[in-house]
Amino acid sequence: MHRELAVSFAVLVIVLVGFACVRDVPYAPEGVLVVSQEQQSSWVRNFNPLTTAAAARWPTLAGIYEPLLVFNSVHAEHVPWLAVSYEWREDNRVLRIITRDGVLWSDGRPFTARDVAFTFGLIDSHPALDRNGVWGFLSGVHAVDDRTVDFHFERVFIPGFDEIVAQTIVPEHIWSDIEDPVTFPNENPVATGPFTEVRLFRNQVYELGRNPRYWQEGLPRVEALRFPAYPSNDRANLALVFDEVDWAGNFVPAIDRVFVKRRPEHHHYWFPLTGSTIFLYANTTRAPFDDVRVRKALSMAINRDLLVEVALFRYSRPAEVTGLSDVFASWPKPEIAEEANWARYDRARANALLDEAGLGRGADGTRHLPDGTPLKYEILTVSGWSDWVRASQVIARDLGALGIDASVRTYDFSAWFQLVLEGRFDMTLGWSFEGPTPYVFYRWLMSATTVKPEGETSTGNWHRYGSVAADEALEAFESEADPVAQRQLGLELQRIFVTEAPAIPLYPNPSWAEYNTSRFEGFPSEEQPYADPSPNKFGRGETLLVLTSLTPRRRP
Amino acid sequence: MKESTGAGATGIGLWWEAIRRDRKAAFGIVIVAAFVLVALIGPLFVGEPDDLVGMPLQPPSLKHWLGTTGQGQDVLAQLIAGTRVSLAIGFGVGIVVVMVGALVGVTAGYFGGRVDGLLSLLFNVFLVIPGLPLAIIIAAYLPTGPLTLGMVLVVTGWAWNARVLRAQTLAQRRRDFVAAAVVAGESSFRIVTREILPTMTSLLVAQVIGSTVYAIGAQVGLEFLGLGDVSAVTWGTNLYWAQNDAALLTGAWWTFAPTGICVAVVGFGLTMLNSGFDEITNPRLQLEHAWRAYLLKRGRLPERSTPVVVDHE
Amino acid sequence: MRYILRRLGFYLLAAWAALTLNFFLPRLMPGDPAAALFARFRGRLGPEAMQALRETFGLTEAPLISQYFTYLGHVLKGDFGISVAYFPSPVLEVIGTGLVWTIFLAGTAVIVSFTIGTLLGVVSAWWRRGLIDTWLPSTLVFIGAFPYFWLAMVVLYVLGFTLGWFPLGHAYGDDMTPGFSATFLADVVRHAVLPIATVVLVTLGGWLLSMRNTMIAVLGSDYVNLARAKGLSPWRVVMRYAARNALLPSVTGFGMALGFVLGGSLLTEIVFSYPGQGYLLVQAVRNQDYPLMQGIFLVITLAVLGANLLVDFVYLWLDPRTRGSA
Amino acid sequence: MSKPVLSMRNICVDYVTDRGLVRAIDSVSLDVIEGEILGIAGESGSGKTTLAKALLRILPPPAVITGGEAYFEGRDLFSLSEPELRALRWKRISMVFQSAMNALNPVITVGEQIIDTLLAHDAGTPGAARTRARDLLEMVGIHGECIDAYTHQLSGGMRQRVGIALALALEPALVILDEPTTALDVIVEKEILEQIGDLQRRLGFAVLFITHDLARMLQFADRVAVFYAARLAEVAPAEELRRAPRHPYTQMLLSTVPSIRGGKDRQESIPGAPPSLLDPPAGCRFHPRCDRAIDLCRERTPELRELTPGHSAACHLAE
Repeated sequence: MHRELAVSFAVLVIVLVGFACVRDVPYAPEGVLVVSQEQQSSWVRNFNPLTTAAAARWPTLAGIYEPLLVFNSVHAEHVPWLAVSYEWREDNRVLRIITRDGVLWSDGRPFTARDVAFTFGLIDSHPALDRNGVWGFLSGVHAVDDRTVDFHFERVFIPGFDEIVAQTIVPEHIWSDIEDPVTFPNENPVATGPFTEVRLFRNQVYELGRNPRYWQEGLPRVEALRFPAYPSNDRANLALVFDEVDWAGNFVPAIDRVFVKRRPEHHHYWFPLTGSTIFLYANTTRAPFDDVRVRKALSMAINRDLLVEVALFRYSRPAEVTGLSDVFASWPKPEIAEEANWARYDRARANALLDEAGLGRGADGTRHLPDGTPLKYEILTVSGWSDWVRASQVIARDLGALGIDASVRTYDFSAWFQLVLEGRFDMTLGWSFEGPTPYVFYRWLMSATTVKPEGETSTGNWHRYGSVAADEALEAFESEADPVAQRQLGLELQRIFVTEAPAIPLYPNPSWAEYNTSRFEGFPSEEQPYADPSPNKFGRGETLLVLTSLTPRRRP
Repeated sequence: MKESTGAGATGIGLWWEAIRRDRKAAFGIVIVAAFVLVALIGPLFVGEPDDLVGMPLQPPSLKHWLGTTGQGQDVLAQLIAGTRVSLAIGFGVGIVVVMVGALVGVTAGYFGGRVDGLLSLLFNVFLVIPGLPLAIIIAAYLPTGPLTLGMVLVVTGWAWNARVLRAQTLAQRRRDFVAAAVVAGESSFRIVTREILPTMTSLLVAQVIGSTVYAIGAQVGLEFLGLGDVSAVTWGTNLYWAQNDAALLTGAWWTFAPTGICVAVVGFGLTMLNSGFDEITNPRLQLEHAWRAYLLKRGRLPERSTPVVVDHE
Repeated sequence: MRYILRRLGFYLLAAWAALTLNFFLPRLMPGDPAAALFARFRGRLGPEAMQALRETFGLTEAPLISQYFTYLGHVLKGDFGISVAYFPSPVLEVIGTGLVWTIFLAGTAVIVSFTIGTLLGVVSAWWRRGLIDTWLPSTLVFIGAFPYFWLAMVVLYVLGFTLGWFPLGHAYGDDMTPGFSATFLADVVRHAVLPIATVVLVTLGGWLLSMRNTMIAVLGSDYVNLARAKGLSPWRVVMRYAARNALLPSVTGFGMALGFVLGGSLLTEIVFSYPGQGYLLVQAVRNQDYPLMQGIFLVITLAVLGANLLVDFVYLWLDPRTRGSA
Repeated sequence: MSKPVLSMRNICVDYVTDRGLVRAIDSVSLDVIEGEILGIAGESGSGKTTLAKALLRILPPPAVITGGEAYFEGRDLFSLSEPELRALRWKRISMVFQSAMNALNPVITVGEQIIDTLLAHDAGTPGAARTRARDLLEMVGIHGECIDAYTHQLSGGMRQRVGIALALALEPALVILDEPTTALDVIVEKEILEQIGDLQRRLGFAVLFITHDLARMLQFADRVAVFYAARLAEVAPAEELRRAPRHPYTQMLLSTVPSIRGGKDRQESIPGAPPSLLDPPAGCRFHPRCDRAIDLCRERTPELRELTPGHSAACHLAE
């Protein structure tokens, strides 16, 4: 018995050691780019590029399918893609788009302007598919001929252009037969993008092979894309650190130590500040946040340098008082006097402003409203979003020093989002809205037309702030097609924002991008900033720029 | 296995006996007492656990003995504050679970017949439905918080106690003093509470201890999954945050190692207490101990065939 | 046969209880799961689209009882509804992606743990107060007191992350083609070693103790005495007489432990990003994907019930006394 | 004749408790003669079964043999090593346990249990062992088909017969019968005892027959030893014991037996209870229940004395 036991233990040990000694072969075959962008525990085969429900999978939006134009957020310009040119007609009430010639669907049928018209018709009849809300301002989309499509507007609405050209186009000859495009899983996509062949689909990994008929000669040079399923950020980061992933868009804490230091010659990251700006929203329908002095005081009380260090490992910088992130780096900035800059940390002035607003301190040092109600608030944030939670804690501490009793309250995402949509909060952290121009950004921050009463769901403007001045500028923007004039209006919007302080900008969100150059080269970097480096930037097709630029390294 | 020896009055006395005489039990009680002490007075000696005290993920230092979390909080303060909440939930749930189990089990065992059939079916069904997945979905529907968590743990944890207590009640029911009480016309309630339950005191205590181990473990598991109130400071949420803040990736072992070890040590202490008690109340084991000691004292190794020891006085 | 029929009846009843629980839980709980469900759509859907979706998810205004029967009917037909997070995939399809791996992981872990733990229990009881009996039970109880996922994290960190001996996740290498080739199977084993080892480590102590305790009782029984009196070799006495009988209570416990171990292996899967039900369930909870959540719960419950039935067959084979009862 | 197959000399067996040792067998000396049936009688708890199991050295903890020798075929059973014991057990000495229900393994067939035994002592091939097992079963009057039955499928009598078949499997020189018929009804009991008698005459083994039923014993045994509180009270040929018991305890015991002394002065039972072995009375252990006790009985322990050839008693008053 002794002996038998000893033998079985020995076998166990040998097996364990044996496994331990198996050397790992390179993670993926040559030319296969391993990407980690979406975090799932297992993949479900769904390549529907139109569905909004589950925030459609990245490659379906910019990889398998393609939009009309790609927006390059680093250069702040549109790049011709399925469309080659456009013009505004009939007093900016019609947008004419000329589509690219010689593009084939992956099944060999030619792509034409009729596919574009069909796609817009499809989302018209299925509102659930209208991800960008284009049918809020369109009245009709007609193909004039095989290369020309006209978009008729209900009213002049220049910013609508950005939404129209971002639409992914599906082939009419396939989708016209689909009974319910909302629930259609589209398991074998027919598309125009660089990667259209589902070479492999398993629950833990799937692969997209090259489109043999891709319209860009000789592209893509990447053989295939591989998507391993990683259930969490942590796991995805482990894979990244272990060279199992070539390209990722995750938050990695202490990245220099954790990632770069392991293999400095190949492990790189570039976090351009082109994400949306993160705000502290105070509900402006509730006292005392209806007072601009209070909002500015709150903002001045926040030590953004510390916040960025604690919450974001210094990956970002304190937000500018205009709230704009680096996407708008090329837009002119207004002159702002030092004392008008309420995004600067200045506790003394913040205290003075609150005193001025009539919020005196009680015996315990806590400030109160004129009617005696103490200023005691919860800052809402999403549980698990640790950067936000840390930021909220820094803010709560800073507000405490100001005499405001603020505490951090975390919610599940959907519970939090529900409260935010309905405006049922005092203070919350939140993102802002992005777009090629500041129009969308400012519209959702301060347009009176977007203000909904508390309790009613509102897509943006959760803090419910309406500025008459802003509405005028925004309206002018809607009918201004000239880029130079647009920039002037942008300046005007920035001035209004700085004066009225509708919300408190904290920091521009970095665009997360990590890449490993041991197997591929040609990633965008600070030295070669040809596009945003993040695989998360697919909403307006930007990842297509990267996918068509990468080149596999030959193994020595 | 757990036969209650001795009458009711000695139930608690037996525990004292176990702690005094059994090394395991003594070891267990020391551990448990230490943790209870920390839970009671520990928070007085550390700062507010939620406070931002420094940069995130700082390794242990003189200023922060166990370093800082990914949120820049003091790990030690969080560990101690977590001890209080986790132990409170653990013992609370342990007691309630046994109470529910006793209610169902004793009712089933005492009344027998159809009542027994129905109740037995109920707890057998609960025993066979996998607990953690059930706990997860119940917790998902309810607003997070300690009360929810406690409720979920009770719902998924009472059945085993009910089963054991039913068997025990059945055994007691057949004993003479119960029959005598029935004949004397005492009410069922009185018989159960005065005659039957007291004979099971030590078993009930053992069950509370066992259920507490279960409750602490399950609570930590659920909270780790983010099903607790993640803004509360408990052992489970500490681990949740450690995972959330990439403890593994950044090598910040200090954010998760101490909590895990505490969970294990407390569980171990409670289990030792129980198994020590088991040993001193199991007459067979007790005699075997004495037998071994006798042989060893005479320089004989215990052997399988009846040993022959001829004393030469 | 009567015995099996009785057990079968019990499992059907348990399955029905689980189904009913599954139906009423969301409807008894405070809050409106439908509201949470639509928060995911970020307020972008029109009222008609919402209504259409409501119907797709089976949220109608019909009386509860008729909803209940509709629900039972759907489940019997294998229709578990549509996943919210994986919209528009049916729940069953989503579950199907990982079920095999969960069963493989939990099943292997429980069998390995049971076998090793029981054997150690036998050894421990036979050499009472020997080296193994003195140290192993306490050590394993201590290890068993660690939370599954915690141990998994430590094991992953040390053996996977720091030493690089084992892969960091998944059920097999992403380059592998599933099939019955030796390399594939070896790869599966390589990936399963750590997750299984953690579950085994945590559960080993329980099996050891229960086997040890029954063994000690059985070793004092008359038939073991008789077996020794018969002059049988110790190995035969232990295995054929003592262990064979002491095994019976452990086997009964096996069925119940299955559900427990499955729970634990769900947690372990999450740490090892093993493509099973564990993370799927947690993700469903986080996404408030109620149809998926309920589907997973049901499937897991049915799997456990099925496994219990198998265990009953084994018991039938192990204990002849259950066979004869007419 | 009169060559002893087993010779016990001053055997002492103790149970270890936390309050010290409890003597369960106190200096017992007794011979079992080749081919005889020696009965051991006594109330339950008097140490009969302990003695039987001690001889085979299968008394479980906390028992310890604390003295004496047991010579069997020239060797002291108490100084044999484990392998020697294993080789001797069952091949030379076997035993029928009190309750076959508890003594037979419930999860393997009775046949396998017999075959096990045969093979453990290298008695041929499995096939041959199976045939032999069948024969053994048929020898004790059980249908050969029952070889594949499990214990729970047999009646009480049949189980006990299986136990006997098992005991005789290796044709031992000594068979210990530990109350083999306690749980059975009178008719079955009689049948089985007769059968054992037959077999014993045919095969010639010696029997150590343990029972608390003196009446049965007197019919069945050649000689009888009476146990009282861990000690021998009286040893005598069965006939002589019945006719002329010398120890007051034996006398009282006989008075409870209905068929022997007629109905009139028959007692239901002996007044009083046997002493606790934890704290036995000084002197003669029977004195608290003895109506003839004198001071000497309270002070000195009586030795077992041979009063007439082959008849010994441990009583100060016995002549």
